[in-house]
Amino acid sequence: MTRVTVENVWKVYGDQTVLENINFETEPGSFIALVGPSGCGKSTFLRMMLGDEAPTRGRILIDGVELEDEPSPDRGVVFQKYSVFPHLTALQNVMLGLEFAASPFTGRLFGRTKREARNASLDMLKSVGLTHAVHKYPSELSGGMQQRLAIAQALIKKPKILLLDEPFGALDPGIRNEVHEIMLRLWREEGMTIFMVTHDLSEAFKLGTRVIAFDRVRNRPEEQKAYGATVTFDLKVDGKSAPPQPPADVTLAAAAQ
Amino acid sequence: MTRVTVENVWKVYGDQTVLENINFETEPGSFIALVGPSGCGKSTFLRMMLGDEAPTRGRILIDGVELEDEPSPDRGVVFQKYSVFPHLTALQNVMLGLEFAASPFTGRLFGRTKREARNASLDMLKSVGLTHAVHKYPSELSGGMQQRLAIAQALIKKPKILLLDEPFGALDPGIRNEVHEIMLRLWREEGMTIFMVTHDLSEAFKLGTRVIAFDRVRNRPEEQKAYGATVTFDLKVDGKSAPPQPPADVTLAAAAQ
Amino acid sequence: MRRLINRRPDVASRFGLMILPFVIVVIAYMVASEARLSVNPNDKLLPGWSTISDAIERMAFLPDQRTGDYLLWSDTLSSLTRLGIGVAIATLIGGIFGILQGLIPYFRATFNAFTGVLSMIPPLSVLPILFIIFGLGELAKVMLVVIGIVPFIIRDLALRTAEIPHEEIIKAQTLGASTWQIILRIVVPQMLPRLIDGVRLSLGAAWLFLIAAEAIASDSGLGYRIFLMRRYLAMDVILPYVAWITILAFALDLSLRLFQRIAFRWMYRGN
Amino acid sequence: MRRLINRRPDVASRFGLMILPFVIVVIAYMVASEARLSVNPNDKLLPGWSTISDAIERMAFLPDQRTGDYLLWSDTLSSLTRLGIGVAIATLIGGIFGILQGLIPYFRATFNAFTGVLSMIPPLSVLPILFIIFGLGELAKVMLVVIGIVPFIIRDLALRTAEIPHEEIIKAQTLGASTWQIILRIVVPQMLPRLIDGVRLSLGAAWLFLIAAEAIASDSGLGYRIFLMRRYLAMDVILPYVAWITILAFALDLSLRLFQRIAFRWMYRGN
Amino acid sequence: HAEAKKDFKVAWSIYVGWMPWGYAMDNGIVKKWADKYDINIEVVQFNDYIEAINQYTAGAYDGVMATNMDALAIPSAGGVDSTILLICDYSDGNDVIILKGKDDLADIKGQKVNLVELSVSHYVLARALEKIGMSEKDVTVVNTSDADMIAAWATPDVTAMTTWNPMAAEILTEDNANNVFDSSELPGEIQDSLVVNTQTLKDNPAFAKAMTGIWYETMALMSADDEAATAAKTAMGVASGTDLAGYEMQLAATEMFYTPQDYIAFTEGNLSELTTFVTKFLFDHGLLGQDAKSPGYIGIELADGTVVGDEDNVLLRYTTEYAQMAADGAL
Ligand SMILES: Nc1ncnc2c1ncn2[C@@H]1O[C@H](COP(=O)(O)OP(=O)(O)OP(=O)(O)O)[C@@H](O)[C@H]1O
Ligand SMILES: Nc1ncnc2c1ncn2[C@@H]1O[C@H](COP(=O)(O)OP(=O)(O)OP(=O)(O)O)[C@@H](O)[C@H]1O
Ligand SMILES: [Mg+2]
Ligand SMILES: [Mg+2]
Repeated sequence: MTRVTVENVWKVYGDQTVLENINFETEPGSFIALVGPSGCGKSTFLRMMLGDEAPTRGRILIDGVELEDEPSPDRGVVFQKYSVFPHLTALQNVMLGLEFAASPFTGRLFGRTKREARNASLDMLKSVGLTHAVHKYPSELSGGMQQRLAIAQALIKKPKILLLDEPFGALDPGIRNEVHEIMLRLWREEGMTIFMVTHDLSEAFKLGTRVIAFDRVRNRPEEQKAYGATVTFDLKVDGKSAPPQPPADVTLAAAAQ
Repeated sequence: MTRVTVENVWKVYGDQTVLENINFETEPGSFIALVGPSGCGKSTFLRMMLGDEAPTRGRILIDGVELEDEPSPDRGVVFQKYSVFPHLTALQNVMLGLEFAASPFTGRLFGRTKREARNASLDMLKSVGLTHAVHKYPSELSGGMQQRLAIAQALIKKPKILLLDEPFGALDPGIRNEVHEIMLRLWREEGMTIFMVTHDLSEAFKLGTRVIAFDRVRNRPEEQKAYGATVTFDLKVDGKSAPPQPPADVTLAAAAQ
Repeated sequence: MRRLINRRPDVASRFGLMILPFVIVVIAYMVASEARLSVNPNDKLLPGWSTISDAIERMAFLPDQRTGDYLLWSDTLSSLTRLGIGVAIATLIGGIFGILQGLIPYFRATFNAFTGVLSMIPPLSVLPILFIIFGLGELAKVMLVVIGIVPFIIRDLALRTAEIPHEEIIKAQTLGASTWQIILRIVVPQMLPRLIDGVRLSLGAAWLFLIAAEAIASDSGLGYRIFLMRRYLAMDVILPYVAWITILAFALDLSLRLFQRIAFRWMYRGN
Repeated sequence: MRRLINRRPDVASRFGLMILPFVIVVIAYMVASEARLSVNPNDKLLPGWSTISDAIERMAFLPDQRTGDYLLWSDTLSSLTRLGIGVAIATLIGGIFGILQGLIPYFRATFNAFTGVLSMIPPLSVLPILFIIFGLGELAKVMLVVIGIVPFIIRDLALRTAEIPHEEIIKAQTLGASTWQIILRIVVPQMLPRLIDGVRLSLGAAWLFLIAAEAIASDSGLGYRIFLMRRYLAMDVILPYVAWITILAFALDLSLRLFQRIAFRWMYRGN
Repeated sequence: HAEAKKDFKVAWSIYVGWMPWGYAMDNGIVKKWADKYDINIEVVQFNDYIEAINQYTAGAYDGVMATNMDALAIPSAGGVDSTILLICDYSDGNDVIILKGKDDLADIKGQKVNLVELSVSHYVLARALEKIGMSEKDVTVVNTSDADMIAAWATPDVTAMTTWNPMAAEILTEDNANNVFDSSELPGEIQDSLVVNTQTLKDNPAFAKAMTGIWYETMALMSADDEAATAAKTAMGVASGTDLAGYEMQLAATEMFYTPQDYIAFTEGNLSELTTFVTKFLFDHGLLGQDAKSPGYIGIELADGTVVGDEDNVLLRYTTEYAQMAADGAL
């Protein structure tokens, strides 16, 4: 079980401050929903969690140890797009992570190890409901199936932390509901910490155990450059099966810019 | 005020029947919301309304006269993407329709006629709230602003019918609400007939005076090719300011495939 | 009246329109040839059909008196061998450098400007240096083809590689991939079809350089024959050779496209 | 240790890496030149710096004994004039045909296959015919450049034109545009920057054909001089000429790019 | 179709014996003579010798500088009746067979010989081999562009070469290059001539007169022993890419016909024997056309009216009519 500590993190691009003074700590096994207006730095924050970007100031700790400064298998990710590899079938996409680990030189497995990786991957595909599509290429899958595949692909590495950047933003409402259920089940089974960026407040409250909103506090034109977004509210959600009603005191402003 | 009559319309691509036996007639000044699962032929139907495609069988009449077989200024359109011209500023985008009409050879206006077109366009931009962005290029506008621009651009031609293909699908919820209000106001002011395709049932019921759903009735694999989608429900919505609650007897299946 | 932009020819008129410009060219040739031949029956510039078909028979179906070869076929074999080897080498070098240049920042910093400059040098103008380095035999001809097209292939592929969504590279790293594994399992398989596109685009230049090389020092090959025949204005041989090169170029292009479709199904599945 | 793929050189090492391959080439040249000159002090193939700089002075800064011209500049003027006119004509033809071919179904049906075949014909092999049709003056050289690059420009632009979202064309029609107005107000303005891209891509080929044309029939121009000097293996003149051509090619490319940025701001605004 | 015309174009390419044409064009001699006969003459320089002959053959030019051999093989074999109006010079050592490291022609056996195939070099090689009892079968010919001969020589693959000046002179400065045979052993066989279209000539004697006048005035200028001659030769040297010394060296291997009398005397010698060597070579290499059944397939009319070869198919003629006028001061 993993505890993430974000200490006084700032991110500045050139002379544009994007995030300022982000501080929070998560309980092990949290499902954090990150919301906020477009361009406020949610994806930037996830990129820092991934190690793809370094914070300009401050630091991020996992179980008290500073983050590796590049992506690694303990932090899985699912993006809205380009999350799966178009040249591999569903099965190959999921097996890939196992092959990387076991075969440094060729990146491929053979014989018994391959059979094992294959079986593990098929199980994983089954648990996201893709058993019938294991030999299809991503271009042959619908959007919802592609995102389920991306989740399976990330989970097979058993990451301590799973980072989701608007993973369901492009899906139809009905399909979205299905994937939500799968997501919640996997989260409970695997016991990992999840950070999910979303634009949809009801999704945030439906899935998250905690909803954190980023927003700029100072918005006057002359302040635009010097000040970035920070945490404007941070709310624990109890009882995960409660209806997707945002609490009365939360303004919708965070989701609509 | 315009009355649209759809008579026994079929659309077949090769050996794939997409739409079969579509029949309905609209009251003048209707706001028709078209819903249905992905791929059922909503966009195809709009393309037939535009004259970009011809029905395989049946016909579409406007005020009793058969449709022109190519797009013309009496039917405006707003697509989800590519609805505005990237190489023209907002003002130029709106003026374009006036210039086409008045200047067959150069497609440009000069002197007094230009000033008039400019003023009319500025008024139109004001009514969609883009006064401050008239000299910006579309790539400098946010998604919501681009769609408002596309609406302004279509409305300046005062079309009898306005066709919208998921016009707000890519917008954030907050922005979407704003644009809904503008849309409703313009519809009331101009008194035109609107056909809007949407995936969002609440949007359909919020905006539409009538919601029409397309869906396939026969879905067994061997029937896939021979049978297309048809009208599966058709519902008048009274009292446009009612809360966006779908009536109880409407299944959600039409929106979620 | 529908707008011109909305009117589509049906299958029959599409075919008619397609062959129209070819027919016009053929007729124009026939008229011009006729006119010249009526002035000078021995005119070599625009020979008549019978002269051309004699030449085709002589080159393709009768053994050469001196060597006993069927010249068209032996020339084709020489040229295609050179072209094939040259393009293969260029593809290999272009593939490796292109991918590294598109993917690895240090590699890009080192070679980007250099390949940019290289691609601007007209290879024909540095021939003497190429001769010194590669001699004057087959190697030189192959190398001229390689040097002629490799900068383009590198730059094209580097661009394509840089276009791979950053998300994919990040995702691969979160799955534990090393740089080498990313290259091997993610980048190379996705870039192979693009590489074929790049090769297809540079085939025209490859032919050009091959012909230039064969014109400079050779004793066989399609370019050799054309330039030798040019000495005697033997257009009855040159024209069929040009047509033949055009057909070969088409066939090569087509077979690369077919290969791409068959070998990289993932690009064409689904939508 | 971070993965190689994640390591980025800083500004200073980026500069160092960038010039590294150039430095290596220069050193290799110096070593080879030294070696050859120590065997034969009169070696012409890889002349030393002093010989080269003498030649540069002679060609660029001293008037020619015979004509009184400063040869490098008069050659440059001749070549650039030909290249400029040729590329301008090719751009015009390519622009018109490319747009019509990409947009109008009837036009496409007529010319698509034809330009496809044309683009496969190696222009060098039909030189004699070109010279007869266009005479041997400046026109022939200009036309070789035109014929060499125009099929590429047409095909490239036709593809780009066909890529204009169908939605835009429909939208224009609902605004009442005729085919002509669509071309004038929608397609041409959006295709001009693409046309410049196409021209930039074909500049290399344009130089190649210019040099080839000047090699055969000319009495001035950069290509003429290089081929004249090749007869004497005067590498001390050829090498600076090649370098000069490379610089000119770079400058042309750069100025086209700048022009594109300035003239088509809409492409670069926003994201 | 007899028609007099005013505008004439003559093509020339860079070669030692033809440089005077460029000089004459640059220095007003052409214009002077053209004006005298009230016509316009343009003397156009080609970089590529073969292209010049092709253009003439195709009818774009009225005259061209070519060797007798190429005149026969290209325009005449192509049905263009051509007349050698005057011979500028013959090669007297300009065409050389060079061996690398060997100094006996017989050593060429079995080697690859780089040369411009079917050109005068090829002819020289064939004649040289014939003289020592070998034939082309004893060597392998590799077609090599004349512009690249020097660079080619520098590569290890190349061990034998036949080429002409200035490339030959340049190559012979190398230590390992040996002249084993040159055209001074084939005197008069390789004639560098002004070839004009016979029909044009018939219709426009003024054109022939002007060309003849231009040539011999220029010859007189450059053969004199004064500063003007040195200046002219310097200019010609520079125009051909070398300098005065280089040009003088090339002239030394060239038998220039500085006066009309030189030319007339030459045609009265063994010209008919010399032409049979050439026709045999062309016939052997299939260059007289596919219909040729014998070396005499194309008739060649000599200056005295006798015909070598087929009298019914005369397509190449020598004339001394205009040279004679020049000799008589009648131009
Ligand atoms: N590499 C970069 N260089 C400079 N600025 C950047 C960079 N990446 C992001 N930004 C800027 O940082 C800000 C935050 O971007 P980010 O993508 O994190 O926003 P977001 O909250 O994910 O928005 P959205 O909801 O639209 O995805 C934006 O203003 C963006 O322009
Ligand atoms: N030009 C065409 N040729 C062949 N089939 C087509 C063509 N256009 C559309 N189709 C097919 O017709 C069906 C309906 O397509 P359409 O785009 O109208 O669906 P839609 O209801 O708009 O779906 P979505 O909600 O995803 O936009 C699809 O199965 C599609 O593959
Ligand atoms: Mg984001
Ligand atoms: Mg649709």
